[in-house]
Amino acid sequence: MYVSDFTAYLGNNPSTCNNCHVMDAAYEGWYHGGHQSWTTCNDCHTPHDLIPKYWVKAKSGYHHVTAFIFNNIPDAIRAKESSKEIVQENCVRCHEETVSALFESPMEMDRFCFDCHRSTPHGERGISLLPYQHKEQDQ
Amino acid sequence: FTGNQEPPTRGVEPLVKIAALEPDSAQWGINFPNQYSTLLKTGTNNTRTSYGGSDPISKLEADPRLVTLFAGYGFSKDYNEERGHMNSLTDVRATLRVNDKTPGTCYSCKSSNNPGLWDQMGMAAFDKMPFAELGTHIDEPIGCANCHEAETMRLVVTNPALAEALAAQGKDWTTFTRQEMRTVVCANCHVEYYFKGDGKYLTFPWENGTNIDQIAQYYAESFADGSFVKDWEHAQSGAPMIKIQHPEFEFFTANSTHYNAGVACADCHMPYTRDGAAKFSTHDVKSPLLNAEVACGACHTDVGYVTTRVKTIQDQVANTMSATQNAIIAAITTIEAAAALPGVNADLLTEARMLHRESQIYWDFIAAENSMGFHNPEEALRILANATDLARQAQLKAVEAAGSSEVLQTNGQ
Amino acid sequence: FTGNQEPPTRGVEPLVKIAALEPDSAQWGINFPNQYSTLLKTGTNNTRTSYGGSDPISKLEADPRLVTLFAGYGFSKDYNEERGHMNSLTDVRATLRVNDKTPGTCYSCKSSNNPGLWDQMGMAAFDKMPFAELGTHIDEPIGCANCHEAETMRLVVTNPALAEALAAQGKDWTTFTRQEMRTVVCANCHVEYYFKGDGKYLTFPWENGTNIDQIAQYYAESFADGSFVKDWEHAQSGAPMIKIQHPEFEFFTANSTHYNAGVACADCHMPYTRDGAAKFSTHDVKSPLLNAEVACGACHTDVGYVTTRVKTIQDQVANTMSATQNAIIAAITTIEAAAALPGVNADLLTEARMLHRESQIYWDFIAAENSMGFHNPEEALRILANATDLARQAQLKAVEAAGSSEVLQTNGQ
Ligand code: HEC
Ligand code: HEC
Ligand code: HEC
Ligand code: HEC
Ligand code: HEC
Ligand code: HEC
Ligand code: HEC
Ligand code: HEC
Ligand code: HEC
Ligand code: HEC
Ligand code: HEC
Ligand code: HEC
Ligand code: HEC
Ligand code: HEC
Ligand SMILES: [Ca+2]
Ligand SMILES: [Ca+2]
Repeated sequence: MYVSDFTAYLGNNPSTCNNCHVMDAAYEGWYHGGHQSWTTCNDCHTPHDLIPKYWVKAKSGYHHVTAFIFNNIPDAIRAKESSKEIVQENCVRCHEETVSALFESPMEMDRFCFDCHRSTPHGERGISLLPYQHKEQDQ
Repeated sequence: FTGNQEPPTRGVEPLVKIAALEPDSAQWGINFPNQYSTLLKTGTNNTRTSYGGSDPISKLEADPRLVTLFAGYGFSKDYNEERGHMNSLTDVRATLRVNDKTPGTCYSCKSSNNPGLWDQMGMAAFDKMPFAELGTHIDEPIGCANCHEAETMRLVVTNPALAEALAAQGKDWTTFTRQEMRTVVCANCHVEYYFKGDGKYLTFPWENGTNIDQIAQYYAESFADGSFVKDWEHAQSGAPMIKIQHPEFEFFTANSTHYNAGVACADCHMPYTRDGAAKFSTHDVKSPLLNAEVACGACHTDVGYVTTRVKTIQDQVANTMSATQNAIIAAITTIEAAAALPGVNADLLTEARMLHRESQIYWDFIAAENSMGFHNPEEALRILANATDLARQAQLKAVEAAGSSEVLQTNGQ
Repeated sequence: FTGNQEPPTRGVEPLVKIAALEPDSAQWGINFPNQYSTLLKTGTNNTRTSYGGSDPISKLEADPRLVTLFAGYGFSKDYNEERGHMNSLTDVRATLRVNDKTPGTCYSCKSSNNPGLWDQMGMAAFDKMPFAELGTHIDEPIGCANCHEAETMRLVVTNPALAEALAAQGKDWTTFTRQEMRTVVCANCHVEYYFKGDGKYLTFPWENGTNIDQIAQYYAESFADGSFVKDWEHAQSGAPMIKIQHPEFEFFTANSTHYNAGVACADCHMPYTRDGAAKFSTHDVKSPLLNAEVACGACHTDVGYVTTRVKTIQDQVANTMSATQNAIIAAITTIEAAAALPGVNADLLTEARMLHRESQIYWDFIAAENSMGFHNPEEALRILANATDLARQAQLKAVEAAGSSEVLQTNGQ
């Protein structure tokens, strides 16, 4: 853990996450997506009760750093089930009023918001996540 | 995982208590004005899309080949494009397919009075009663009671035939998830059915499973053991025919792209809509192409792209289906000609007729399904490929039965 | 928007200057070791997938019906599953389809020597030279010079036949975008072709357009005006046949879901890969199912879901194709039997043969295409539906020509 500047993780600045090149796609997608002017990474990716927030950071921070040390970065980085649940809670935290009718059902809401809102968090799937759309820089 | 949210209390305190199985949607509408007012809109939609929409044009005028395909059956007399839920009662009463012998079963999917009637008299008595007589107990089109339980507003299976068909497959719908119910609730009506026995008991042919091959097998077995031989006899070919009707549920759930990705009927046909602050499910159920921004836009950012694809897919399916129809009609006329010959081989003629029956079951599964293939494009096209092959085999078999190629009119091919 | 990141290639100063049209990939590899080392991997891949992969098994042993379908042609003697780019030279030299009369044209898509040779001698001379003689000038398999311009590393059209075919459609490839070139560069080779005239001039049948209907029309016209009559005559049916070959480009670009969404061949077959800090396009071109996490994962979050769908689609296509093959073989045997009858109607027999030819063009467009339908599922299935219909019509026409149904062997149907 000494090899990384771990304290940088405690901030709220999105460019912190983007310290790692592997996070480029997520960063670029967020930057060009609908939420850029409203939210930062931590608004979605960490729990917002004070204590759990830092607990989660420690846990996923460990994942991040070990992934680097052992050079086993997955080919395609994908959100884990647990972090999806955290994000879902955060969607609801902000959009509670809008979605209250969805939760009135006596049956459990068994889907993630981003099952439908697939491009809301990180921009257009297959477009902003991909390098091929660099139309402006080529030809 | 939504524990940080208030327990599921309704934002709005219910204004009135709704009686169990209440047929009158206006009562429910006092508590849920958005859902009620959007449901009412289904009564007046009359926009047309390339292959669907709510303009109740005659399918027989649009494609006169259907008159030949259904020769000898009510569907060759009157068969219209369907429209929104609020028209169900008007339309079933107006169709020329209904006559003196029509049983009550024909009301099964047309009214919110049904859950109450089934509860009182049971489905067997409901189905056995003549259509005209049962009609005196019915005054509501489709409504809230066809889909929801009044007390909890949960989505429920209301049609006893669906509960029985699921049970026959060993499935207990009360264990289904909410997302599953957003599809299953439509299966109360949007499914293939037949009338079993003298009591005209409403039955879904799902014992072997719900895909086309399993349904075709079901009807092959019911023919063999005599339990259900035919819907009608074809006037020209003499084959014992089966009419397939609106198998949206069976077709969509047969491994379609969207079904496998976890998408439900309600996601496209009842997308969330905003009125002021709150989102609710629009109850103005119609062609999603009429509000694609909302119906497809949440999942697909490029709505122009997906709607263009719908057109591409539907055109492909329509063209392929047209070729299938020509092949079936060629089979029909060849069988008819063969049957008219004195020396025809009776066994081979029977084989030809059974091939005609089989071929038309496959074709009608796509023709009667209302999305022109979109709900499951690959499945539509492989089914049509099979239907064409079977139709041509029927024609070849008829030639064999005749022994001579004279039965092949050039225009029949 | 990645102005904040340097593209990996620009960062590295070129170590050596690469001569224009340099055939030796190892030279280019000094500057681009990642691309070179991954290209080399294509030589030793030998994994099998359900319908593809790099194990060069005999297609004829896997499905002996192909021997009948190609009766009288080299493809009935030797026809293998294709493998990675580094094997191209070995494989073209080993195949039994090559003989004394084989022209140089067969080297067109097999070597990075070609761009240099075409530049020196011109394509007409290249094609006319006997295969054996031309072979003495060739010692490299596919390599960098087949796709890139040395000076700029841009993707380029290197095959003169492609440049001409595009020009015939009024298209100027130098105006194409980078994303378009990521597909078009594969069209240097992954396309249907034929040998025109005595000079065996390499030609793509694209004058009417590149979809199957337009290609079939092209061959109908070239038959009618005598400019190109056939690849071979079918040994059993006597029909003048066309062999379709690897039409990946034409099939994929025919309004497929992915093509219309802006996806290119290289997105799936050469996905960006990481080695340490560097990101580059893998040049280990192979079945994307062997590295689906990378190949599909960039766009699809649920890789398990999409690979399962590939299987569903391929199974559907394989089953439907199998039925088509049976129908074509039934046509072949019926035509053969009819032709053997003394009193056969010659005009009708010719019609039957032309229907056999047409049907097999459609079938082979899907059979010769290497994705078992995945590149464009709906298009695959509608094409097969049409092929089956045409094959059965060929069979019916043969019966008509014979006048009697005796030519219908039961097993043929
Ligand atoms: C508006 C909410 C939101 C914001 C803001 C946000 N994310 Fe995400 N992020 C999500 C959601 C939702 C997913 C899961 C996507 C899925 O599984 O479909 C996700 C997934 C990811 C993933 C996994 C990649 C994937 O596609 O599954 C990474 C990495 C990531 N986010 C990093 C970031 C970074 C870095 C930032 C800030 C630059 C950020 N996120 C900002 C909602 C957000
Ligand atoms: C030290 C480099 C680095 C930094 C800084 C970094 N990440 Fe990551 N991140 C990674 C790596 C490597 C992975 C893949 C690890 C894995 O999946 O096991 C990853 C995976 C993820 C994932 C997907 C896996 C999961 O846990 O669901 C999310 C979401 C994510 N990061 C969010 C963030 C956010 C938010 C920040 C800023 C607070 C951030 N990351 C900062 C390197 C980093
Ligand atoms: C920090 C608060 C916050 C979080 C967390 C958040 N949002 Fe938002 N969201 C906003 C604000 C503010 C807006 C813009 C105001 C508006 O249009 O209502 C917005 C807009 C939207 C919109 C409409 C615009 C668009 O981009 O499509 C959608 C849909 C949406 N959010 C969904 C989500 C989902 C899904 C998540 C979780 C993955 C999420 N939001 C997380 C605050 C948040
Ligand atoms: C079944 C699909 C689906 C799910 C699940 C879903 N939404 Fe939506 N959502 C939609 C649709 C469709 C709209 C568009 C409504 C419109 O345009 O009128 C929408 C609209 C919204 C909007 C308003 C955007 C605007 O333009 O004002 C917000 C915010 C939002 N959703 C947040 C969420 C959150 C938070 C969740 C999870 C609790 C969620 N959604 C779950 C389909 C869904
Ligand atoms: C992915 C979106 C999607 C899903 C899921 C879906 N549909 Fe559809 N549906 C469509 C589209 C698009 C059409 C074509 C409309 C047209 O041609 O105008 C259609 C057409 C229809 C029609 C005919 C509508 C008309 O305009 O006449 C009916 C009835 C129907 N669907 C019922 C269902 C049922 C029942 C289910 C679930 C078993 C279902 N749909 C699932 C998108 C969907
Ligand atoms: C109680 C029976 C019943 C139930 C339950 C039901 N439908 Fe229908 N549906 C019908 C009938 C009957 C019609 C045709 C009415 C007419 O044409 O008069 C119809 C018509 C439609 C149409 C065509 C509308 C148009 O404008 O052409 C669509 C789309 C549709 N239903 C979708 C659904 C979906 C989605 C569900 C489930 C959420 C569903 N239906 C549930 C019986 C039902
Ligand atoms: C299992 C449910 C079910 C049963 C039983 C049923 N229908 Fe329907 N009906 C539907 C659905 C769903 C639609 C809308 C889809 C369609 O038209 O294909 C519909 C549409 C209709 C329509 C409007 C479109 C048209 O075809 O002209 C008429 C009229 C109709 N039904 C009459 C009848 C008659 C008569 C009977 C009895 C022989 C009957 N229905 C039995 C479910 C059913
Ligand atoms: C054709 C079937 C059908 C009919 C008829 C119907 N509903 Fe619904 N309703 C649904 C479906 C599907 C949902 C989505 C449920 C879910 O997501 O759990 C729903 C959701 C609701 C909800 C929950 C909030 C929302 O909008 O998602 C309410 C409240 C509701 N309906 C009221 C009514 C009322 C009142 C009527 C009669 C006026 C009615 N419904 C008629 C199928 C129907
Ligand atoms: C709840 C989310 C959701 C909704 C709503 C939805 N889709 Fe999709 N759609 C998907 C998913 C998931 C896929 C599978 C491919 C993928 O992973 O992107 C898909 C795939 C597709 C494809 C490619 C499949 C093919 O056969 O070419 C088309 C076209 C498409 N959708 C059209 C539509 C249309 C039109 C609508 C509205 C009527 C619609 N979708 C509504 C989620 C959705
Ligand atoms: C959306 C992703 C995608 C695109 C775009 C794509 N392919 Fe493929 N390709 C596949 C898949 C998946 C297979 C099936 C592999 C298998 O069966 O193992 C395949 C198979 C192949 C094969 C046979 C590979 C083998 O394993 O034998 C060839 C050759 C091929 N593609 C060439 C092309 C060409 C040329 C293009 C562009 C014209 C293209 N592909 C575009 C995904 C793609
Ligand atoms: C210079 C001609 C040429 C070009 C350009 C070319 N290919 Fe090929 N490709 C071939 C030949 C020849 C083979 C078969 C080699 C063998 O079996 O010996 C092949 C084989 C393949 C295979 C099968 C590999 C396997 O493991 O089975 C794939 C996939 C493929 N090519 C994709 C592509 C893609 C994608 C492009 C463009 C980025 C491309 N090819 C460009 C000639 C070419
Ligand atoms: C327009 C480009 C082109 C021309 C011309 C061409 N090929 Fe190929 N060849 C390919 C491609 C692409 C593949 C890989 C795809 C496939 O096998 O379907 C291939 C694969 C092969 C293979 C390996 C697989 C197999 O079929 O056994 C052999 C051998 C081969 N070609 C021989 C020949 C011969 C002999 C000729 C001349 C009659 C020839 N090729 C002309 C492009 C071409
Ligand atoms: C079968 C065709 C083909 C062959 C052979 C080929 N390349 Fe490429 N190459 C491509 C494609 C496609 C791209 C992606 C170009 C883009 O995105 O603009 C590419 C990209 C590159 C790039 C740009 C960086 C990157 O990785 O995206 C370099 C450098 C490169 N190739 C070098 C080589 C070298 C060196 C060789 C020979 C050892 C070679 N290529 C052989 C098709 C090919
Ligand atoms: C560059 C982006 C990209 C890549 C790479 C990609 N896809 Fe897709 N895929 C899409 C888009 C866009 C759609 C259209 C539907 C939509 O909008 O979601 C789609 C649709 C699909 C569908 C639904 C179509 C259908 O006919 O059912 C499947 C299945 C699929 N992709 C599989 C794959 C597989 C397997 C791979 C890898 C071999 C792959 N994709 C690679 C972007 C991509
Ligand atoms: Ca309609
Ligand atoms: Ca291969």
